[in-house]
Amino acid sequence: MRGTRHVLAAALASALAVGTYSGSVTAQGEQTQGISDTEIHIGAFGPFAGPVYLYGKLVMNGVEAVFDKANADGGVHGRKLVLVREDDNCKPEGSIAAVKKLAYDEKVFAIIGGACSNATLAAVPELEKAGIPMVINSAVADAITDPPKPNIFSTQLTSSIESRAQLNYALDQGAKKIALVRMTDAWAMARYNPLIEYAKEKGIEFVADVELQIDAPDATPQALKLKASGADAIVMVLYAKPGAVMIRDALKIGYNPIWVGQTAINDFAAFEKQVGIPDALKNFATISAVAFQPTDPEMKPWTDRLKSLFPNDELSTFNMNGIGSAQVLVEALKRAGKDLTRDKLLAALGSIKDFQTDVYAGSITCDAPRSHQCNQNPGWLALRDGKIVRIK
Amino acid sequence: MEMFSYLLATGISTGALYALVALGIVVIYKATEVVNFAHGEMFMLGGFLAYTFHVMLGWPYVLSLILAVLAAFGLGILVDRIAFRPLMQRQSLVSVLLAMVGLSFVLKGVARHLWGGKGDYIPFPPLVSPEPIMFGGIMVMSQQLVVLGAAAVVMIVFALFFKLTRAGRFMQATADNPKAAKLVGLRIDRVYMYTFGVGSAVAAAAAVLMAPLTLLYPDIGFMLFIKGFAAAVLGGLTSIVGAVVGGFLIGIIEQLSAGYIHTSMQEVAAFIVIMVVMVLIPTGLFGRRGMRRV
Amino acid sequence: MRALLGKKAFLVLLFGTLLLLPFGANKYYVFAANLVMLYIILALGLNLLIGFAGQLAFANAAMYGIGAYGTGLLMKHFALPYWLSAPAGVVIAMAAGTLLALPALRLSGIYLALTTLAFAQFTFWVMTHWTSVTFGAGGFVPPPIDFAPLPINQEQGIYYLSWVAALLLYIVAKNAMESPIGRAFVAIRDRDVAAQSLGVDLFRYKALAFAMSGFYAGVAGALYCGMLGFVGPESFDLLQMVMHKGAVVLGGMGSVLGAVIGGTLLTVILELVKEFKFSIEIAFGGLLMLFVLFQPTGLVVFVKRWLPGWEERLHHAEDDGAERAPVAADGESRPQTQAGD
Amino acid sequence: MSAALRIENVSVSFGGVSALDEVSADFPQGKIIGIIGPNGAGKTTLLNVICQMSPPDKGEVFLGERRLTGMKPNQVAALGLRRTFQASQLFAGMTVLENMMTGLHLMSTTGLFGAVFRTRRMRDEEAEMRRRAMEALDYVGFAHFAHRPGNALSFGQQRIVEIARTLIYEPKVVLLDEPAVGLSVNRVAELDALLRRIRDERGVTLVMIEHVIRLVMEVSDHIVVLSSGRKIAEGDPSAVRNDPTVVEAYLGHQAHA
Repeated sequence: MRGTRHVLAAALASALAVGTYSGSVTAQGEQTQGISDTEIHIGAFGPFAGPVYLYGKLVMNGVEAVFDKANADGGVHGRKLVLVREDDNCKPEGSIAAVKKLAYDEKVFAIIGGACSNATLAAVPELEKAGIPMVINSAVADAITDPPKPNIFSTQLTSSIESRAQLNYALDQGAKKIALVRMTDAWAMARYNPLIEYAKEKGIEFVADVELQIDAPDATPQALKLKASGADAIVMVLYAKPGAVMIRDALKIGYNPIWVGQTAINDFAAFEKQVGIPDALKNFATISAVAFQPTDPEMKPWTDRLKSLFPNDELSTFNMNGIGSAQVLVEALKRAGKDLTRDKLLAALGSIKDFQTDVYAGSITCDAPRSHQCNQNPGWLALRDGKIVRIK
Repeated sequence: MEMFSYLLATGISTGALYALVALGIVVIYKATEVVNFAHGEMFMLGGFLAYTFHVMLGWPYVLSLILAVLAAFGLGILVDRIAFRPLMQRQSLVSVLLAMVGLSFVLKGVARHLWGGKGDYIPFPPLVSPEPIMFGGIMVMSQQLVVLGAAAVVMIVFALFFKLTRAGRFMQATADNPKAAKLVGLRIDRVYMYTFGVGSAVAAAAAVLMAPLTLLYPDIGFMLFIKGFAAAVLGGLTSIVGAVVGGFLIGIIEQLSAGYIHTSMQEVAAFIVIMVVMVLIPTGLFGRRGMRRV
Repeated sequence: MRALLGKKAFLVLLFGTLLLLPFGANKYYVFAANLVMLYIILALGLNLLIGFAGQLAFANAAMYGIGAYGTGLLMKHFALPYWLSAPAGVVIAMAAGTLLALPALRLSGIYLALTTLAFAQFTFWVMTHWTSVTFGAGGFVPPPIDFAPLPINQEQGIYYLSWVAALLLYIVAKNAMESPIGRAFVAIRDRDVAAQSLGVDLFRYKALAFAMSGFYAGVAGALYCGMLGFVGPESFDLLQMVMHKGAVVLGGMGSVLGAVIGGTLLTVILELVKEFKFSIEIAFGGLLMLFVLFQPTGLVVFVKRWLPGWEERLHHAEDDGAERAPVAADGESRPQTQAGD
Repeated sequence: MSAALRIENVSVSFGGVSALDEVSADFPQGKIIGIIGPNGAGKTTLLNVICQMSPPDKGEVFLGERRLTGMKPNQVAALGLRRTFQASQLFAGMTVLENMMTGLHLMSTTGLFGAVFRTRRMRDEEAEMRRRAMEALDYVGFAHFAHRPGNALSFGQQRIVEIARTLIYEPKVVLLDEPAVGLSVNRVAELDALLRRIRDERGVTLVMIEHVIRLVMEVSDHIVVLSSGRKIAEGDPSAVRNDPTVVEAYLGHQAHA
């Protein structure tokens, strides 16, 4: 037993030693944390792997491209931007760990990212506690920025903005009977609830509400149900893959109503290929957060820069989302001035008005403190005479 | 009635896909008493390899198909070499399963690494015109007919392979009685190896056929594995005929339950079938009685 | 010297560090340490089931989720306090675990594995579809937990609760495995027919193994709910299952200490993988594979070999027996273990 | 002479093929009974039926006065009927001593509660089990193997431990499934002596099926002969040896083989 007691004493001593060592660096000067004379450390979190890694890794690659350009241009007030990436596995425990790590261990100045709705939502209390400036660029759930939190801004179209726009588009097209096809994951649920609410507000009842799984190889039952409901417009709360399967199988039974997509299907050209049937998309329109298709000539500089940084990547709309949000952040950092503090950055973010990025469909306006949802402009894409064009 | 015919027709065409996946699972199970957990990943990799050859490198379709099938055959052998053979010598089924689960995740991660930068869901060019055509009073995708026909061809080739070729008869003999097979001098290791190869090759063939309809993405494997497994279980896990019938049944059950009960049944029908069959009729529809060790 | 390297010293050091960590380390390390304790609990429970009783089930992540959902939903819907809802959530998880023992009586090996996998996927489906109760795929925020009159906040409260739970559950697992129960589990794992012929009630002990692992996963789930203040389905998916399996295999199947080592290292590796921006799928899949292939008895065997004082009463089937000189001196070869007849 | 074990009109068939057909027999108390017969005679099936691992289609099995038919194997074991198997059934993950203690499983009266809290009763029971396990190992001369892993022993050694394990906790009848298979000549002689010793000192009824006819003839007090699922003869070894139907069954079988 004596041996045990010695061991215990030794253990306590070493634990204390470890504890005091890591605790000796206390959180001083949170306002300027992550800033040195030469660098600004910016954190990012999102999934690197798993089914939705596109919203994490690829978006970060876009952010990296913007930082690379800013650094090549001499940095922000002479400071180079350094992106510190954290994998959150698209899980709440991952995002909370990532935020804590970025805020208290990596001690970054601000964070850009937030890919998965649930994971980001779960991290909100932690973000607020840390008081760290955060620019959301992918997660769509309204509750992240509504009600507004002093340190969280979003450059992503939030789910309610898109849901309203989708319904309005259908109504504008003269639809009498509107139906809904949706996935059932967190992303879709974040859109579904505001959609139902807005429909109620407008006095609309969906004539059909069907589910389609993200990896369903086929959507015939859904197509049959939608057709049977007699809907003339269909709101799609689907990713591109189930969206393509949906439209294809509806065409198969000779049903081609107005299809209303949203930003998950904003790579129009790719979507056409995924559907794979010529002329299938003549009644299809979708919201695009970005003004361009990845293949557009305007995107050439970014395509090149991305290729030089990540030779394996083709420019995608996911990258473009990252590019837009990072341009907003870089702009705010510039406006915050040489004597950068977190408060100054937040003030600069809050004051951004009519800012044009290279990618977003509309200009960015953060109406702080009323609204921190800075992107209110859904752009629309549709086919006209076989060409993808922006409408409205 | 129109609804029923459409559901049935689609059930048969997705069923063909499940049947092909189940076929690979059953062939491997018959010979080795192990369910290849990474079977779905063989399908996924087969599809991506064909995509690489055909779309990225621009090689002819048939050549790409053959190369993908050969590559998958090699991958199957790899599964045998790294997950099955070393562990079966220790006679530990738990270890084999765990290794395969591990492998399936590694393959998924590798695929994401290699092809993940190309966008979300990769379309694969169909063999025939993508327009739907009239067939027996209903519209079908011509690719669906191609798949159905090709699936039939694969199944027949398979049956012939087992009946007529030396390797096939060896596999059959090993499956029926491994001890006896060993006694008459069959190199059982080699038979196992080819079995894994052949099973994976079938998966790759199915992938090339189906990719135009399902699109390609790194996570497609698990969904197909679980559906193929449901089909195999329904058919009794040891019967090739059972796998095919089970595949079609799962396809049809899925369609009808989604059409007539609720669209969410499409996702969950396979899980329910597995649980119900396992608990109520563990030998499935075509399984051999009394062969299960409890 | 012996005492300093022994398992007691290791446990004292581990739990001592975990106890004192919040006083020194930053919030990220405290959070990670709390995760360590959760994974220790999960690995202990899963190891009882697959490592000791030999029942290869794939539903541990689902049990974990049921514990978290049970706890959180009782707080949310019925405004039950945590000290009531957490035990209730644990009981629900345990009941679900016990339910899985029913197919386990008739099925073994691959059949059991895939039936439980189907069950796990079905549970996931229920979490996302039974929206009126579970709030669907969007998850929900359980009400805050009050530890009054203790002078600690929710974070600290859950941390120390996890500490106590991990320590107690380690002792429970260790004591249970060093009793006739442990021997019955191992007997079922190694030779179930012989176990039965010696009077071991297969159903009773399989049910006990499933119930215990459900209990452990439920406790981890209840703690998870309090620790994150958010419950959503994505945390209880296949990857989570693979991570639990990884923890067990890493530490050592059939070793209680191994589960402690595995649960701890899993979290450390998880954070390291993130640190090096590596793919978590490849890392954990690869780890699982490499360990099963090259070190199937886990790290604990290394430790046992090189350090004194790490013996455990019951050891795993492959516990380096193969490397010992055969005892047989009468010219008979040692038999190949056979899968049964 | 009362019967320790009695089977009455037991019939079993698998997939329409009859494995046992109306077999009845009495196994006298405190004797060694050998069951012999050509391959496929139904010997192992009979053993499985007796210990309820495969339930009979028809007929009854009695242990003393207790009817066993319909019970679970572990319930049968609890009544004092134990068995060994052809393939080694030692638990590889436990030491020899722990294997023996598992043989005392039925002795344990403490459940999870006792185990978790290591109650006094539980600790006393463990100590008692350990003592009895060592004693039993000593009885077969294997005390020095107590802390070896089960799978580190030779085949013959494992066989002996297995027999000791079935005998450790108040057995009435022990069924031995080909105990001599794979053993060297010397080991068979040791086994022979051990079985007699168990019968004489413990008064246990031993029922043995065996291919090594020499062992059966030497050690058995009573022999039952099966052929094609039927009992064709019964009696003491010398009587059976000279029974023409038995000779015919064996020769006929060999002629076919």
